[in-house]
Amino acid sequence: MRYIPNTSEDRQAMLNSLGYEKIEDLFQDIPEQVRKAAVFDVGQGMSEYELKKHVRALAEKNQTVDQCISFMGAGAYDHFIPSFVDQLLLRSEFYTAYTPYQPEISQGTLQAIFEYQSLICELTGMDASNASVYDGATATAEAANMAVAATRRNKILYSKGLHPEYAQTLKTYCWSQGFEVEEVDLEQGITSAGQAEEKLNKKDAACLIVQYPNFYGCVEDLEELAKKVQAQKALLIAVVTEPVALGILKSPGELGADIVAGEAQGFGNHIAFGGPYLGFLAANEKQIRRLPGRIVGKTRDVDGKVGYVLTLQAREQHIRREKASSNICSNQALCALAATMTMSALGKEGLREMAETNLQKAHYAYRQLTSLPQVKAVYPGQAFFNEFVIELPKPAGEVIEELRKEGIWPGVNLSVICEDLNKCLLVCVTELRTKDEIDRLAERLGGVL
Amino acid sequence: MRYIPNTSEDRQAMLNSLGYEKIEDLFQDIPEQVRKAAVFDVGQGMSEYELKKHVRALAEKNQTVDQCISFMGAGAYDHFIPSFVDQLLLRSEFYTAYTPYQPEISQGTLQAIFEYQSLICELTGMDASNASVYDGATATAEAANMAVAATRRNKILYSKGLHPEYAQTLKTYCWSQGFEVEEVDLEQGITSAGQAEEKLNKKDAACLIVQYPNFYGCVEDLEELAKKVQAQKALLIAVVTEPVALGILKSPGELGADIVAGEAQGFGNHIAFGGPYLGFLAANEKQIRRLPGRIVGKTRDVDGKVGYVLTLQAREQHIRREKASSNICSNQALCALAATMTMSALGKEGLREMAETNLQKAHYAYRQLTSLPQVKAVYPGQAFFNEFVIELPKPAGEVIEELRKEGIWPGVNLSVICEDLNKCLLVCVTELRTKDEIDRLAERLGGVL
Amino acid sequence: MREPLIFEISKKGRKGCYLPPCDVPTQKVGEMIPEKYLRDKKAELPEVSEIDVVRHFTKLSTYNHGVDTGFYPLGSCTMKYNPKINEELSRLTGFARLHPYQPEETAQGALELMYTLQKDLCQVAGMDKVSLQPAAGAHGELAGIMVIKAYHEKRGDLKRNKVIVPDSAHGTNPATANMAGFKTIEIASNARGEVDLEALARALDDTTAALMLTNPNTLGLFESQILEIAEMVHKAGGLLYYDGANINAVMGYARPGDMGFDVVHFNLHKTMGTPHGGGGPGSGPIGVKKRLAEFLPVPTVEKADDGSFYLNYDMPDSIGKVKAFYGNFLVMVKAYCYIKALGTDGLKEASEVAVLNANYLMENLKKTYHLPYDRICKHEFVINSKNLKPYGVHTLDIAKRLLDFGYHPPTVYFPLIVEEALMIEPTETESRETLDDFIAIMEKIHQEAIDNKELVVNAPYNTVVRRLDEVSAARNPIIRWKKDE
Amino acid sequence: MREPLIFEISKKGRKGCYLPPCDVPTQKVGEMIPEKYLRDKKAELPEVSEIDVVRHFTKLSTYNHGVDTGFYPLGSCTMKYNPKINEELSRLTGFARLHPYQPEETAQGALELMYTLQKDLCQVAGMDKVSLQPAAGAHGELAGIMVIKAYHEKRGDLKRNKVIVPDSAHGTNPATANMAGFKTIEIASNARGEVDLEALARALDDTTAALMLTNPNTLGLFESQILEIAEMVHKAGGLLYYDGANINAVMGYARPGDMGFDVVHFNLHKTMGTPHGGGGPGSGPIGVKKRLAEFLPVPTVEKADDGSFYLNYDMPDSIGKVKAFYGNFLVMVKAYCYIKALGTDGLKEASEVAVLNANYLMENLKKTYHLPYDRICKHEFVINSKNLKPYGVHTLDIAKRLLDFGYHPPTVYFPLIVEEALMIEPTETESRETLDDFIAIMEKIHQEAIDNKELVVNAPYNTVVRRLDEVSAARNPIIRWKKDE
Ligand SMILES: Cc1ncc(COP(=O)(O)O)c(C=O)c1O
Ligand SMILES: Cc1ncc(COP(=O)(O)O)c(C=O)c1O
Repeated sequence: MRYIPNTSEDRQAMLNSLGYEKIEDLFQDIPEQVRKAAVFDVGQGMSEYELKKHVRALAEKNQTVDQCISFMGAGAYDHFIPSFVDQLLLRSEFYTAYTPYQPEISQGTLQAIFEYQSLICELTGMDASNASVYDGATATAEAANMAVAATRRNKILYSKGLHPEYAQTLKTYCWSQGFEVEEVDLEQGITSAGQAEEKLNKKDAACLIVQYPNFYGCVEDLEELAKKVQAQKALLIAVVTEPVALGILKSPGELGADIVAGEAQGFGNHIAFGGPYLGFLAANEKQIRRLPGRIVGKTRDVDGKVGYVLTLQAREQHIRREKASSNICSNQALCALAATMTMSALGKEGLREMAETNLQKAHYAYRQLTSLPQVKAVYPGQAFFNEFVIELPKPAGEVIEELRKEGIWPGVNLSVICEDLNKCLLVCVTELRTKDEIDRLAERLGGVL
Repeated sequence: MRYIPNTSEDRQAMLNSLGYEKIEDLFQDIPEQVRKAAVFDVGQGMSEYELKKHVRALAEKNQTVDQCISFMGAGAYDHFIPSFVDQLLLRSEFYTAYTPYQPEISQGTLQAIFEYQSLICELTGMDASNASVYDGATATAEAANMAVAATRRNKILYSKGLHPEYAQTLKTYCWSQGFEVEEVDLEQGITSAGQAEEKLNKKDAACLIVQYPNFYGCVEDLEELAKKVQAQKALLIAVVTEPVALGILKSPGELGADIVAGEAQGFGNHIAFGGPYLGFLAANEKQIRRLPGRIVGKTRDVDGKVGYVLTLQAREQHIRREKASSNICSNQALCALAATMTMSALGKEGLREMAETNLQKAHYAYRQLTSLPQVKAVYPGQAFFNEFVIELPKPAGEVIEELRKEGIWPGVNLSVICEDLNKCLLVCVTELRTKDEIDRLAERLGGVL
Repeated sequence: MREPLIFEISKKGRKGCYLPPCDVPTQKVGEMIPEKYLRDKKAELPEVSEIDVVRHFTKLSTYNHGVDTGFYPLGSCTMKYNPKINEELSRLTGFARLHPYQPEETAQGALELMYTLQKDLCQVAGMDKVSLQPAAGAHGELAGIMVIKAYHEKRGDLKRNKVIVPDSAHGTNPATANMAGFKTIEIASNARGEVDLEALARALDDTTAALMLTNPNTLGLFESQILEIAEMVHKAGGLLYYDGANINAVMGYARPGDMGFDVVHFNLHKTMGTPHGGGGPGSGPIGVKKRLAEFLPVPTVEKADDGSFYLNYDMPDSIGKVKAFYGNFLVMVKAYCYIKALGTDGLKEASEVAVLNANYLMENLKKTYHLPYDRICKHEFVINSKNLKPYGVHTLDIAKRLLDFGYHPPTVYFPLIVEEALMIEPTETESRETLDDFIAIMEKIHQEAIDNKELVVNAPYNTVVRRLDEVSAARNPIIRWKKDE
Repeated sequence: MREPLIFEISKKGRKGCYLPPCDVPTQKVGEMIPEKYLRDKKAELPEVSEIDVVRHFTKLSTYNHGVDTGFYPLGSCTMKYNPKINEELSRLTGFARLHPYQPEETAQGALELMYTLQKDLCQVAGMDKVSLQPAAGAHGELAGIMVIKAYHEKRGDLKRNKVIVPDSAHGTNPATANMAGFKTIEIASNARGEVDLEALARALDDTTAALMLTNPNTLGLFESQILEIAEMVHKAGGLLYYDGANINAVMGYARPGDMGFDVVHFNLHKTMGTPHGGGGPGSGPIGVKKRLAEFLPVPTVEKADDGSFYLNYDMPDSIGKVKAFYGNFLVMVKAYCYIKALGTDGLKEASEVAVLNANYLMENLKKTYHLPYDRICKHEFVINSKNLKPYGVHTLDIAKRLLDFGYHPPTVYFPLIVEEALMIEPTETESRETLDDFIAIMEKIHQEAIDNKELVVNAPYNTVVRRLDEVSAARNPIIRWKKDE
């Protein structure tokens, strides 16, 4: 009877009213062979309290970032989330609703998405945003699709500074569509403008994908790359995994990006072992009708009142079927709502303040760490926001292991992601870290080297 | 600026519009001497994240009942609370509202209180209930006040089986009003009917207060006591600290109680280090207008629609001032709402099931524990619900200390409450305890004795 | 389609939650409890499924107006924003899942929090010792007046059986005095809305136990002669009780202790931003001067020499217990969070803006409404609808009309000394824009009252129900559902 | 008084949250980041206070209809009750506060949960191996079809470039096929609403990569010839893809694996009771038969010999990654809780009652509405408004009129093969009373359509906004707020 109101008497009465005797009568249309086979076992049901004990025990087997001092980023950023966000997300009118197909009773979701789109446009400096896609990686892949459609070329160039998991996802998507993919190397931590130019000059590339700031923390010179891309009539796709950086960095739009794809988890969504996050996708005017997924527009009702609706649906799978710009249906609406609430709470000044605090703390940490004799800055002189790479005299894995015992997670081990960087650590410092914690990291890191 | 929207510019503009220069101008009416002295220090404000870290650290210094196997009751009962209860309590329309003075925009609270009153009446077998008072102890004291008003006698008799903290509260209240208070002894764990009769026969007692089941877990023979009380025109006040018992025991109303006071924490409210809980107070027809606090009644609006309002307000302090039946103003509305939700979710069958599970588990534990050779049942043969007293061969405090190391809290040490019971333990077994946990208690208790 | 009573959607056999199983060997119930004690009819609780309960209470919630719904200028109630972080933190299992009788060693975090809160409240009020026991403001009053009673008794000063309250006092003040066994002496206010010193002088004598006062008083006016008043009362051998409902007006500008008060209660659910919950739970700690500390209710939280915290019951002159356990602990957690979030400066700033907002509203509203006491107010002020009497429109009508515009009305018909009173307290958590909108609507209603009385006296129109018949509700009380109704 | 945009209540200088302080020695920003990279204009985020944000989104929420608001019979979407305990447990810090790159040793609870969920989903679907990566149903489809592509490629069977979908298929099916680089072949359904075997036979050849099917199909009808279909496809060298959107119909009665499907996706946000969130996040795990396991996206969660759990990236033939990290983890937690709460019997019972409720509704509604396929349905069914055409009333009008009665309308105009379709899925979490009320209102609207067309075609009346002009919204898209608008 779990979560089922109808009692056995109700059910029997309903069956009888339909002329059936037993519930199995309703399954006669299933071939007997199939029915017979359909035995499965996921265990016995648990009462709510038993479930709670069981699941809590699982949760307690994990160590959280609150139980240590974490300097982990690499596409999953632990930023401050105002407490009210989760309480508002628990308003069931939001989270128990479906995609807002019936606008008259979905104005809450629709208006919030409209606000979300506006905020993303403000942040990225673009004209249009959709209502979210699954995550930054799939946003990147979708952006590549858009570029192919826009240019009718099917080679994708991407910088090696793109998050490795995004690059892998991109490759998977491109493989299945038969697009070619080529990597552009880094030079001193940023995309090699020379190599990019060379590859672009072949005029067969739909786009160049560059992460900003890139995976290794370095701020790319988007403007320069944009010029090279535009010269060859390709599109520049900027990928942002750490949107807080846009509180202080010039927007990709201003620098000439045609599409901005990225991950907005950093606003209002917990790191949550990798998901759910939310991919954002923004584009300039020309690409609007190539955007995948939901888009909300403003309109009026029969009485002239302002209202919001899903719009430009002729791009979507439920209308266009195999000709749709993407197959995406459900997106990450509630995560986008969390991001909307958080960006609203931060506001113009708060976002700037948050970005600056990240910048200051990360640079302080950089100074402290790189002043250790055994620690080497890997990309000295490159501008970075809240993440940077250091090289250690021994394998990063060992150092992580040792510091973990002292309650410090010093950063992401790059060797796991790129085999050749096995002594490198990607250190992220957000506004949540304190001076004391940074000092402690520096001191203990010095201690174990 | 914490939680204050108006910026300093806003404030200055507002001040100027009123003809002031600075904020201090608005405090000129306070004598300078007072203003000068008004310096205080509660420390510097904390950002939200700092606050969270700080307060979490405090919380983590405590050991919770989830981190051990708890057999503690004694007026604070750890029962199952459906998860949805707290999520519904977080609906801000409920918790950020004031007392429902404006019924047209408070029908949510008002209807819920009406439902609460109805549920309490059903449980207790009484005609009327108020909207809650502070807790079971003050409910008891308020009930005594009612009895004094009803009988114009001012001696209060109470059974020694009344929760000691309730008895102490009662005494404080009675002292301040100049009422006399007398205790009636127990005989084999229940109120001495003989002594009660003797004291009642003096015809000067307003009431006899009896807890049901009493503090030591024993089920009192309310019916017999009611007869003796009524014979002397006094009132019988039944006090219930464990309302789940009423799922299986006859209601006090049916047994002749005139007033039922008690604690409804056990429905939907966490044990929470003792509060907030909610006192309930129910009475028969004759005493309705003597009830303290809020009462909600059903009525209709000008269009004939059903609605609910605060009613019989002529009993209350804001109308009657010094002639009010009590000074109570705010009560424990949100706790009552939690209780209402929980009682509704349990329902007729669920409450009975919950009560039976308590009964079975407690009796199983009783059998297991009293079959240990070193453990003695203190009130053998007395009926009990989910609590009972055992005597150990050594001070209960020592045993508790030893079992605590093994993650077991075997019960409440009665010596803390009544000095003469220093080897006695009050053991409570609710539906949350499992057979394994009970067996473990028996085994380990055997081990340390 | 008004939501029916939960009982009205009951259907036999439904269940709204899933209890832990009974996994022990069972006995017959009759073997455990004698038949005569057993219910032969189950209590008529509703039988509903989980989704029914959730939908029912979700729906009911939408019939309510809370602070998060909109402006709530309910005078005397300090309906400020309830910070969400406090809701989160008070729900930590490390607080919510503690048993009141668990060993003190296992509850050090809880005790430390209470200890610090006691200290902080002493600071804010300028008192020497605080007890966190009382569950609400009125409960604090009762405990506080009992402390005063115990003080006089201990001194053998047994004829002090009177408590003086101004006629502007909140109803709980005289009710409390009565409940603590005192006679209430009411004194009239003077033309400035303050305590009339002559009336006070006449009332004071050797039977005076205490004067109860709130400052700023219920008119929102600061009792400017408070030092004289204190001196007079003390000289007469009485004590001063401070009803702290209005402390939100004066943090950092005036402390009851410095004004000469001996006992004070707080409403943490007003001043310290804890939610009102639709009528509680609140928390009403009391603070006292040193000479009264010994009479506080037990237990208080103390710090031992080894730095650990404990519950102190060893107070032989204590009035005893005023409730079970230690007060509304989870509410204290919220208040603690609030104080720590704001800090010294933040609390002072809260009072400043509360007072600024009130004066801003007052100055603007007095352009249309009558303001009986025209002087600087503190966190609230009282206007009335006197001007509209000729048009047949009353304060109640204005209140009801406000509902149509999405506002919770001010407190009405209180304090009693102002006829047709509207008592308005905006709090510091409202913006100027909100105040401006409210002023505009108040002006609009004023005009409506003049132009179109019927519109106003028949309001509200946009609410779930319209004006309710309170008279027949009280005459013919239906205060519970019954099965066969 | 509609709530304005959050931008429209912005006021310079306001801030809605309180950030941790910058407590490190600072440098000039220009020394850290070259000026040319620095914004010279701040992003135009709104400037609002905390109470503004809270009130704004609280208000917006009230403009929505969710499952907790009322009946939501949106066909194909399985809008069942979302258990609150799952919301609670998925928010435990032990899940929400884990970094995806933290050492596996420190995330054993999370990995164990994922591992068990993989196993349980295998059980329910009769598949051999599950990947939890995909973020939603359509994403699962894409990953699943990619697996099929990889399978054919690995075998060197390179000419298989077509995917067959029935004309009743959900739009994501053909869109997915296209996105995975396949050509879509649509085949018509037969008179019983099922796959037409002859059409299928004609479509099948050595270029067939796969057939995509949902069973029960989008008409809510079980494809009774599924075994024959599977045999035909397999014989032609193709694979069978199962769109698992409708598994809620058949748990314990039919498993895709037993029907011959090779790949299946789940919509945990349908079948396993996780909330839809107003359009996500969902979770769309895919399950495959053993011979396809090697192609699943990386990583999967595996159990080592020592009992520990780890992420397995060592799958050389994997299609690779389909998103960053490991899927929508917190959604998985909810689905896990759901499965553990219900257990084997509970899941089967859920399907039973879902089917019973659907048949009950269908049989009763067919008395007034036209039912194009009149046979036992599974968890949903499709009726249409054909009978009302003569009166000038269409399916859209019925949907809009339902809003006035507090219902979310059924899915409309889908599947495409039924003209004026109304696709109705009640789910098992609704009571008979709710169904009866809905039937009554559907009958009432039918009568209204006949008696009073205008009433119906101009509905709704009781909503925050009425019918919206979607045409000009699309023609003249305004899809963002701009500062100077
Ligand atoms: C001036 C004053 N005193 C006392 C009280 C009583 O407070 P409580 O409702 O917390 O008992 C109130 C509450 O409205 C009040 O305004
Ligand atoms: C039959 C069917 N397939 C696939 C999908 C796509 O699922 P999702 O929205 O999770 O991507 C849906 C969702 O409506 C559906 O109904």
